[in-house]
Amino acid sequence: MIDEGLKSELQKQGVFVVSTEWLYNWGRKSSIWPLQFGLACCAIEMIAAAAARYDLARFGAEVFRATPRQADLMIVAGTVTKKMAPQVVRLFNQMPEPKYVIAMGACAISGGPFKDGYNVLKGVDRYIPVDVHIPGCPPRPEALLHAIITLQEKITGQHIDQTRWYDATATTEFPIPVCGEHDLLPAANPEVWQPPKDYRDVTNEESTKKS
Amino acid sequence: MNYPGKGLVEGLAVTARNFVGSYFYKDRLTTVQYPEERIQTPENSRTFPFLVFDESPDKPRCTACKICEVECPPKCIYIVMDRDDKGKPLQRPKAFDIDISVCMQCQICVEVCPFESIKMDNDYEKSKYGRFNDLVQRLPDLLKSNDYYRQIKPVKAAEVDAKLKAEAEAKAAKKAAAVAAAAAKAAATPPAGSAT
Amino acid sequence: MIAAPSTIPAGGAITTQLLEISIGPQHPSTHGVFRMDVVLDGEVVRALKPVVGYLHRNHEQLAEKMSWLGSMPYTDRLDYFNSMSNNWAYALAVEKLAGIKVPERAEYIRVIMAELSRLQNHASAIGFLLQDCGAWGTPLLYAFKEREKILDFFETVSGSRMMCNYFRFGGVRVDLNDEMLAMARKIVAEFPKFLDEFEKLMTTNEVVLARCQRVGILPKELAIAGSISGPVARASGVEYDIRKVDKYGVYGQLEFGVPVGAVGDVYDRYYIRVLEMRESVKILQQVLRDIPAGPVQAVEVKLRGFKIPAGDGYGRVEGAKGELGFYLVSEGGPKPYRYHIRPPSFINLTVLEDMCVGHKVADAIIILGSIDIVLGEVDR
Amino acid sequence: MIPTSEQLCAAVPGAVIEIVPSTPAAAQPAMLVDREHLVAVARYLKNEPSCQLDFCSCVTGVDYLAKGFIEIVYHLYSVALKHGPVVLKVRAPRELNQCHVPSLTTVWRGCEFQEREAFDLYGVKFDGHPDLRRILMWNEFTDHPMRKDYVPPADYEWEPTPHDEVLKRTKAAGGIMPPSAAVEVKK
Amino acid sequence: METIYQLLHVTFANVPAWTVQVAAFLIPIAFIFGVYPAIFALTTLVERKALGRIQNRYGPNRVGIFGVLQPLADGLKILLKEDIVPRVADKFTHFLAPVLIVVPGLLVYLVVPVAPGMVAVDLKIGVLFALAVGTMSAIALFMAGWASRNKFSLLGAVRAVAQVVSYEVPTVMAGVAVIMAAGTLSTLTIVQRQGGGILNISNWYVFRPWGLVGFVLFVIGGLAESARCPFDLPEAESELIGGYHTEYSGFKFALFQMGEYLAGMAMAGVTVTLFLGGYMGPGSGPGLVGSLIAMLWFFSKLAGMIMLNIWIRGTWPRLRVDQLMGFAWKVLLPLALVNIVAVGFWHFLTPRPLAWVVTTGWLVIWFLVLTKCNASAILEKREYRYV
Repeated sequence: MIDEGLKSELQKQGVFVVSTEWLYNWGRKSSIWPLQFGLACCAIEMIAAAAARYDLARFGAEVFRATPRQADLMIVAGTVTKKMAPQVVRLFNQMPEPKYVIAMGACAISGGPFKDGYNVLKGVDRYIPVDVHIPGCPPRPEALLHAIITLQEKITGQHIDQTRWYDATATTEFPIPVCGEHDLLPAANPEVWQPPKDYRDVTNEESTKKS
Repeated sequence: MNYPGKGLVEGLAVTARNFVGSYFYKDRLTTVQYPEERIQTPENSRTFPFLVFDESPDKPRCTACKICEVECPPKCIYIVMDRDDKGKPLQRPKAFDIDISVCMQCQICVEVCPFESIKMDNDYEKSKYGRFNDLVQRLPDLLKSNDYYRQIKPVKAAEVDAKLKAEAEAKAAKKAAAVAAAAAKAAATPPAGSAT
Repeated sequence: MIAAPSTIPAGGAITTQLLEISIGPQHPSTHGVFRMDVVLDGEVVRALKPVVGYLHRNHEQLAEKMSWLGSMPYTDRLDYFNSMSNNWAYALAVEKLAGIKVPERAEYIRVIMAELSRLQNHASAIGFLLQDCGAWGTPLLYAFKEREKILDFFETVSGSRMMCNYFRFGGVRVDLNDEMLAMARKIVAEFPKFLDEFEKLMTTNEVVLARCQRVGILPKELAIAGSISGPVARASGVEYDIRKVDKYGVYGQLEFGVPVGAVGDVYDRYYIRVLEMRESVKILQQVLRDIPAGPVQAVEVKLRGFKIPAGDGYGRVEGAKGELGFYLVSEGGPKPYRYHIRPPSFINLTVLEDMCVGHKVADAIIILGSIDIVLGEVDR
Repeated sequence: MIPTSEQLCAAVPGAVIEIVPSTPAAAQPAMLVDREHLVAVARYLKNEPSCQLDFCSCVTGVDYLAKGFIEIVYHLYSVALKHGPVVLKVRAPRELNQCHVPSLTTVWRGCEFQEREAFDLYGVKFDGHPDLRRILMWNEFTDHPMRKDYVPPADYEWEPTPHDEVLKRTKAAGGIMPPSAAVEVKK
Repeated sequence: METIYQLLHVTFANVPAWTVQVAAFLIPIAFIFGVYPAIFALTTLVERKALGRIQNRYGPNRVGIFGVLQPLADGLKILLKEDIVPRVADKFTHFLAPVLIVVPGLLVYLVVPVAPGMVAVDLKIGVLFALAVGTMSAIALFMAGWASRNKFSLLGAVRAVAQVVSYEVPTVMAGVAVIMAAGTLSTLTIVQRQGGGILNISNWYVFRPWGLVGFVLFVIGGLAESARCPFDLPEAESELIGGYHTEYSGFKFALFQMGEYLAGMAMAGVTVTLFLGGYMGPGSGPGLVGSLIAMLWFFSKLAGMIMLNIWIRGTWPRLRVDQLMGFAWKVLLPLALVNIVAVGFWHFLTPRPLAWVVTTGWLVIWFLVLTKCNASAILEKREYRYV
């Protein structure tokens, strides 16, 4: 990579040295087109974020494309039920590759308040990889804007050799669950859904040591 | 005068007024540019709960009575009572987890808490990359000082402090009365004792 | 598809096939995850089967595992456009079951909250309807600008913009101080200005007239037989408004009109909502003028361990979308035995097919928009 | 005016009508009608000029597990005369093969979706319903989830805040939960 | 092209003749390929900012100083998108359709004069060429809709063809009126005919009664041709999701957008040439400074037409398919024919005031007759009673 000293030196003489990777990421970062995909109450906060007062347009992200083919960010805004899960995964598969997912609201992350229901999927990351999680029920429109800024930081930090879409071995077709007799089959996609082996039980002693 | 395209032209006039107005009038351009300018959220605004402590983080007001854990509709609070080595419960939580990926921000825990120890924060910038251990707020993340609470919700904090002070005085007065009564009883019994 | 020329039968009759498309769970103008299986002959709709259930979040089963108060925040998520009227419906049903008396000031505050929530619901409903007609966002964003003011008021009072969780059995949780009342008066004063500008933009617009007049006509008898309630029924001439029939809260003492249409097409449903907004502004002015002082919560209602005597009962409220009712069965314990919601949007969909058959695809979309459904309430 | 049960027995020969009280405060007594005469009673209530109950507001299924029957409750209102709820109740045994009730969609069109929902969630078959399919759950689903004896599938892999019922099921499903919670279950 | 040829011939006298010929041919093409796609990129930004301002919000303003780099970012991102072709799609037509959309958009600019003498090809049949090439996009739209084997895109494609074809007829008829008045088909001479008069403005055809009607017809035809609001039925966002380009992703979708915008701007260019006096303006003249001012005039009128498009897009909802067709055949076409008769009156009635009175009267009578018999969109008197 270009060392910073040389870069700042050149910048003084007005020469901007930019790596293609930075250029790619800048292009993707500053024009994220979300898929028009609202499920429940969080969708209304998403529309409020695109409305006059919070104005998603300033980030160049107000072009809500209705077809998955032209969208590159899927904001899962609302409760993903088991009846809707196959559609969500199929939509994600249909999106062209440099694609990101924001799980907006408690329901999308973990089933939220409706977690105990028989028809509610406990979190959309059982089937598709999620980049940014926004807790809240519903999260304020500013929280969505903060999440988009966090996603932009994540995009600028991406390196070509580590991303999923340039890696030939990575799976592009996530298996679509089937609505079975009692539940979705399979209950989760093991490749994407890896809960941690242990639960870091931070008791008081550890907390005092850490803080 | 009602010419055929009247409705269409009036519509254009409205959008033109908004377009031109957005350069001059404040109410025609209501955008608050989020990261630089921020909306002053009202005092009652609530996002996620946090625990209040008075002097030091080791002595939170919470006594691990688990009322909020029972009353929480989505059941996103998990409390473990702190016990000393002999197993006697110390009135303090050993672990107090709130899974903010399940919390529905309904502040019922604040209403039912008898010790005024759990309050609602108004910080909404909590989007994270990881899901599992990032979105579970444990005791160290939850504990915030009373003056932080006084800073974000001045009026409510003042009420709560006044109530707590009143209770403290009432208890102190009762204890004093109890001590006085005990002293009076002690004073009354020795004369009886000596009299016999 | 159309039979290839070479296979035209000897008789020369070209046979055409009907096109089945599913305006699916993910579609820009189905107001959420609602699906319509439409059979098309070219552009004309021959049959239309609504498919719901994509947002069935088992609210009724969860309520059976929770205390009476625990379900109150869940009622915000039913019709997530007006959480205040949902809260009121649930609180009214429980008060009817348990026989709780609500103080005078709390009744006035309840009317303020429900009417403000009706204002922002109708403004958003006609905004979404015109977005389905094709006006790219402009009416919707004007409506959302007004909605933001009302949501600011809700947040100042209850703490959250959309999910207020503000009503309690026997009153409300937070009293309105003078500063909040002044804020409400300012909103009510500015709302007619927004309405006039909105009407100038859309009501006499020739394209809107051409698209909405004589489209999706709902006859009065079918509206009553199909248990349709709310603005959709009143646009077809059904003179039924629960605020006038049941006279719950203080609606008995307020004078306001209930607009009733005649033809019952999409334009009537649009204009009835505009007139209802003007009536709501009148109600709000009256209530804000003579709100009495006093307590906002009945004393005898306990927060924890609240029990209702055994038996069942049904309470209902005129929500913005229609008659929102709660049928509750209690066994005397702290948890409801059965908790059923009578959702207006779900039942208003019964006649969607009757209204859409014979019209074009574009009309089916705006007829659905004129019914103004919310999926949280349809699927519960 | 709301008809009394004697008047109804007179109007519909052979109907067995029993009054079921509601909570004392609500004062909405319900009329329990037997299954055979339900449609006749409903038609009478709708067409009788004195009551004209033309608006069927709410249809609900209630599962009384202890008493062994499922109850369907109809709330009827009159738009013409603007009078209050008349509550019709009808009961059917809980066993799936005997659990059927005559459908009132032919009398009031508004019951169509709500009866389909009662069928979907409680398994009550409505005879004479024009289009009895599942409405809320997906078609391949076989159980009736709102019944009191329904056990949902156990997907409890990650439970940071489990307690009481969920705690036991997480332990059974071997999900990841705070170690201190695992100890509690043993006690 | 001749002026460039003489210019080059003079300066590079000793260069072999054929190189000057080729250079004279390549320079206008480079101009067209350079300027108009740049205007397209700018238009996407101006549209999003203007619609934002109409809706009381800022447009994109965080990428670059005032969001200036937004089109660059969009283009770069779309360039890097994965290009998905549905398995069941007809691969070849699916690939060819976007190319066929952009070509007619650019071809029309050959005959649009930008400054005195500066037109890529001075065809004698300029107007006919422009209108004929404009309809080629209908074929490409149908190819796109049919090839992607998607029910929604098929519906969009069928609507697109019906709309473009049925709006071509009144537009051509309105063009005929101008050709009759100007006497030639060559766009250059039409613009010169509109020069002169007070400040080079009073002779514009738009200030004639028949010219105004023709201008309105052309604007409506332009909107319908490029499927802009209120006629954006083929790509109806709320009904058909994406219309014919539902199945296109990545750069093919960008080509579709470019094709649509270029077609819209091409029709705006032709309208400016025929009715608003091309590059004629107070300062425009043959000299270097004069042609610069002329070019300024032309591009400012073009910008005005584009702002009108954006303004209409922010305000009006969309017509239904059958109303669209009825409006074209029952209102626009008769009006265009009547307009041709009006030009006839204008030409033969020599005394100016008499010509004005007759043509204006004739047009107004016919306008009232047409609106009377098509009174579908008049507000029916409705009474709402209060209970």
